[in-house]
Amino acid sequence: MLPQAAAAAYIATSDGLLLVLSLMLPVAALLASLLTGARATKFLTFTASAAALALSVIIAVRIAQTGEAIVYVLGAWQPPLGLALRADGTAAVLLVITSVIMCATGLYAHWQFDLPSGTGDSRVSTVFRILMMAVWSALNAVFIGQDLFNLYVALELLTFGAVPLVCLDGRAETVAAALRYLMFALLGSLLYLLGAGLIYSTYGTLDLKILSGLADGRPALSVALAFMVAGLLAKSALFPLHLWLPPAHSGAPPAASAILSALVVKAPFFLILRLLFDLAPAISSRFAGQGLAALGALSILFCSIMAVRQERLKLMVAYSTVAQIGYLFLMFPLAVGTDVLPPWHTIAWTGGLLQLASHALAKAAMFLAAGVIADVFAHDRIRELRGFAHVLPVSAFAFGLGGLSLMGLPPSGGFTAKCLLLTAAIVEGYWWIAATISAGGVIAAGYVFRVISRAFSTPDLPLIPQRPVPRKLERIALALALAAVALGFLPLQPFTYLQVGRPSVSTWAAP
Amino acid sequence: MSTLFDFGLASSLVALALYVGWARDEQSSIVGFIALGLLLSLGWTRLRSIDVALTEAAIGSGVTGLLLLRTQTSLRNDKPTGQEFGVLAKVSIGILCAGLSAAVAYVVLIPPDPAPTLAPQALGSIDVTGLGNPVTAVLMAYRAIDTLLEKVVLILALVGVWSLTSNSHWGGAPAVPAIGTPQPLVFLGRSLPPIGVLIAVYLLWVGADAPGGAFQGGAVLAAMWLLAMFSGLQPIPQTQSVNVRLLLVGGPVIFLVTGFLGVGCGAFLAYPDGFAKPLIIVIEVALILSIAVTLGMLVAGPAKRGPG
Amino acid sequence: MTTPFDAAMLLGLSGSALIGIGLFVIITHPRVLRKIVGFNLLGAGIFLVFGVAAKRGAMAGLAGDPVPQALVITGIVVAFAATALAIALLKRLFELTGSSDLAPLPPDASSRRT
Amino acid sequence: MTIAADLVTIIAVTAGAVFFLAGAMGLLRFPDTLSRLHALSKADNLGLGLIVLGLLPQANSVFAGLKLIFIWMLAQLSAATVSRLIATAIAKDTGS
Repeated sequence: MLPQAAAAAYIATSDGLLLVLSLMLPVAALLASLLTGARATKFLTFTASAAALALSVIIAVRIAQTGEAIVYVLGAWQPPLGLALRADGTAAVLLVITSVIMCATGLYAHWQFDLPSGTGDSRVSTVFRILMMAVWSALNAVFIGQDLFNLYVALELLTFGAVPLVCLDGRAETVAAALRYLMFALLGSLLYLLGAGLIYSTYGTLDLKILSGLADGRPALSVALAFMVAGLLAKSALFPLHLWLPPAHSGAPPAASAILSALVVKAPFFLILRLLFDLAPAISSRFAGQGLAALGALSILFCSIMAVRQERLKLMVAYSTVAQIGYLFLMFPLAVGTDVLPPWHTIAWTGGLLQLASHALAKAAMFLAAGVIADVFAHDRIRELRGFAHVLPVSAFAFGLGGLSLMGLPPSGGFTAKCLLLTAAIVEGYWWIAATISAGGVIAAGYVFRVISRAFSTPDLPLIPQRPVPRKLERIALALALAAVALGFLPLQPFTYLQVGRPSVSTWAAP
Repeated sequence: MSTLFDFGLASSLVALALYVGWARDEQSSIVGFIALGLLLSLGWTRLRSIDVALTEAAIGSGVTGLLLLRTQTSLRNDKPTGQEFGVLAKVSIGILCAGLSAAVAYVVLIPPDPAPTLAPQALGSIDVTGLGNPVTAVLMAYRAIDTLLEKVVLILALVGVWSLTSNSHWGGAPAVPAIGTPQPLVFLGRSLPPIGVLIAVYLLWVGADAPGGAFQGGAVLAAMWLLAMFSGLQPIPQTQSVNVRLLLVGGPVIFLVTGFLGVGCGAFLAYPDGFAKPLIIVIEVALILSIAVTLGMLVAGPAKRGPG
Repeated sequence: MTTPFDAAMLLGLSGSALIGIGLFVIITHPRVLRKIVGFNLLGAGIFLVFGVAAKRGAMAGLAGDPVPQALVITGIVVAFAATALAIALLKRLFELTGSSDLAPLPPDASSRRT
Repeated sequence: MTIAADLVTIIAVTAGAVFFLAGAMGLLRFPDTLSRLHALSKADNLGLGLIVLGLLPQANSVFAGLKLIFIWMLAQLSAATVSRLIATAIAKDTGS
């Protein structure tokens, strides 16, 4: 079948312009920021953040109301020649999570720049705001893009927004970390691009929807997908391609760390999810899923142990990010579905996406809390933080609540997520995955309690804050941690909203 | 006969790439890379992709080569401290890379028959755009969003480069190493830019119907600007300069505004009937200036002096 | 349509070779500047793969499929932006440390840092 | 007419290619930078000139022919500048 036969693959919905706005609003804000001074940039970032948050909520509500995906055809040029944007239930959840975390970290950064110790000068604050808008736009593009090359441009936008965030403080170590991050990210993008090229030369289109109709399990498709997935793995820092992440995420300013750890590494994961479940033939997807889950399991075990061994609080939190990303990859063999059940109807699909959301909120909370701790005591050496909860009770509480999700203890989104994944693993008979989930939780408890027990112990010498305690910043961390806890009150069953806009059970035919 | 030529070209590309990878010093490697870029341009003409050949020559090897050579000079007194792999590791990585090459070659060698193409669709809709060059139609109409986002990527790279300065230099001007500008360069700096600007305008204008366009023209324009700056005839502007910022964001802003005007007549990034070509030309004029400033400032680097 | 040794196939094979060479340089070469050159080799190889698709898609009186050509033009510009950012980071690193290499980072080095 | 034009093209372009070959040989065989530079610039100027001359009969329009001549002039300008820059650099190296 030639792609010409698949004319009018998309029918634009009346509210499709919302998608364009969610993509272009941050771009407009960053372009305007370049023209104006630091004060106008502050105002623009505020306005654009509020508007983008509202937009994402409207998109999510519209999808819930209509029960259908939102679709837009850019320039009215139908794919395969043109490009389409499409937001289904899963994408809408990611849009909302992104907005919430962006707004929280943006506010945190805004207040932090004004602190006496803060880097209130115009270089750091202006660059941070511009890059934050770029990352936001890029994330939205990854979530709603439907064209493999458009997604490549989105990934590059994400890289170019994220890398300079790492070395905003300008120290040699963070510049080295940023350079190393850039190397891995570029390698990842290029391998992805290579796969896209092979797909175009085989099928003559880059549109995901048309491709899913054409994909016929030719060896060329498997070669292309292997390159793309390998590239995306380097970007999402799965073991053993994780070496760049800990120095990069721990060296960045706290608000930047939160954005990088909570959101940026999730974008390539989400693309792998779409490639494997929407494009790959069932057999190779099953085979690849096993391999990805094995790497995920190694990530969980190895990097959780690395987290326990860290001396520095921020490095510990960064290592735990790699471990928690590992959990996401466990969902691949568990969510393959069956001949009668599409992947998005499985509990593993819900569990995986819930893990993504709760880790995003929890990790943002923990990095922001760690930022306050490091700011107040002017260091983040865990050994010397004995009794810090007496000075910073709110931060300690936020850190601990975030830790619940990492360990998978109730009540937390992480608990529900890990429960769902564990149940799926047992039902599907993947004992090694079930064992890894349990072991990972125990080790996570090790590194979280190591901090929390020190926090509440009584030090020989009382800890003296080096700087005034920024109460406002602590409250943001707490709010995010509470949101992660709140996710734990969702019921333990496949979440129907995530299935909106995807083939239903009645029309599902396994590829 | 032409097969013989293609064979020679293809094998010299590989030989030169090996030289670039294994040359003993960085300078030889970079010079080899620039030569490789010229051969690549030749290869692109053999693939009948003249637009790409021009872009490759101007940006892929031209401006990139300039950037690499400048860097190599400024890193000259550096002691290597990087980690060398052991022989065993190198051999296994070599086998892995050869395997990946073979996998790509495998896909290249067995194309589907007939080869898939969007050429008929691209040509079928071209009248709506009023353009004669289908590549420009893809860049400016069918896949305009990619071009717009790509311009944002370019600007973002510049923001990233600019951020790599000290707080006190933020907003200041980049510096060119003071090497007492030689006379011949000053002569070239005086005589070439007027011709170069003419060529850039020609490339942009002809790009609507023949190979050329804003990216190729922008690269030529940037080269002329850099020549004038390096030969000391033009001061390097401050990164906070209003003119620089205006030119920089002018391209994408006009693109974005036109895109939203399109909503009134169909969709975001759609052009009203009969006005497509003039609108595309307006966007391209703004883009060529924007691209020239971005490329030029990217090569010039972060600020090295305080603003004033 | 494709004769055994046409330009598309031969240049496609060079492209495949460039991809492998580029990857090898990126992974094994100790100098960062050479790695950056390696990224450009890898990119050039990938673009050639698109070029093969463009040449083979010649149809309807066009010398090639314009879509992959446009994608390569976008890709070349993005690759330049990446090179420029990498070089700026490298120069900054050199200014700050006097070395333009990334020190090796064994898996547990960061935990021993004080 | 076309045969005559093609004949001019074949002869001139071949001659140009020979000059390029000679230039490349000079670059490889001559002992010092200055004589290499000399060989290269001489051969390049003549070689490119002959190739442009040979291609002129093949140009479709006067404008295309003018573009060819323009390209030759630009190459002359840049080659001359680069040669002088290299020569100056050598002089500086050996002088000090």
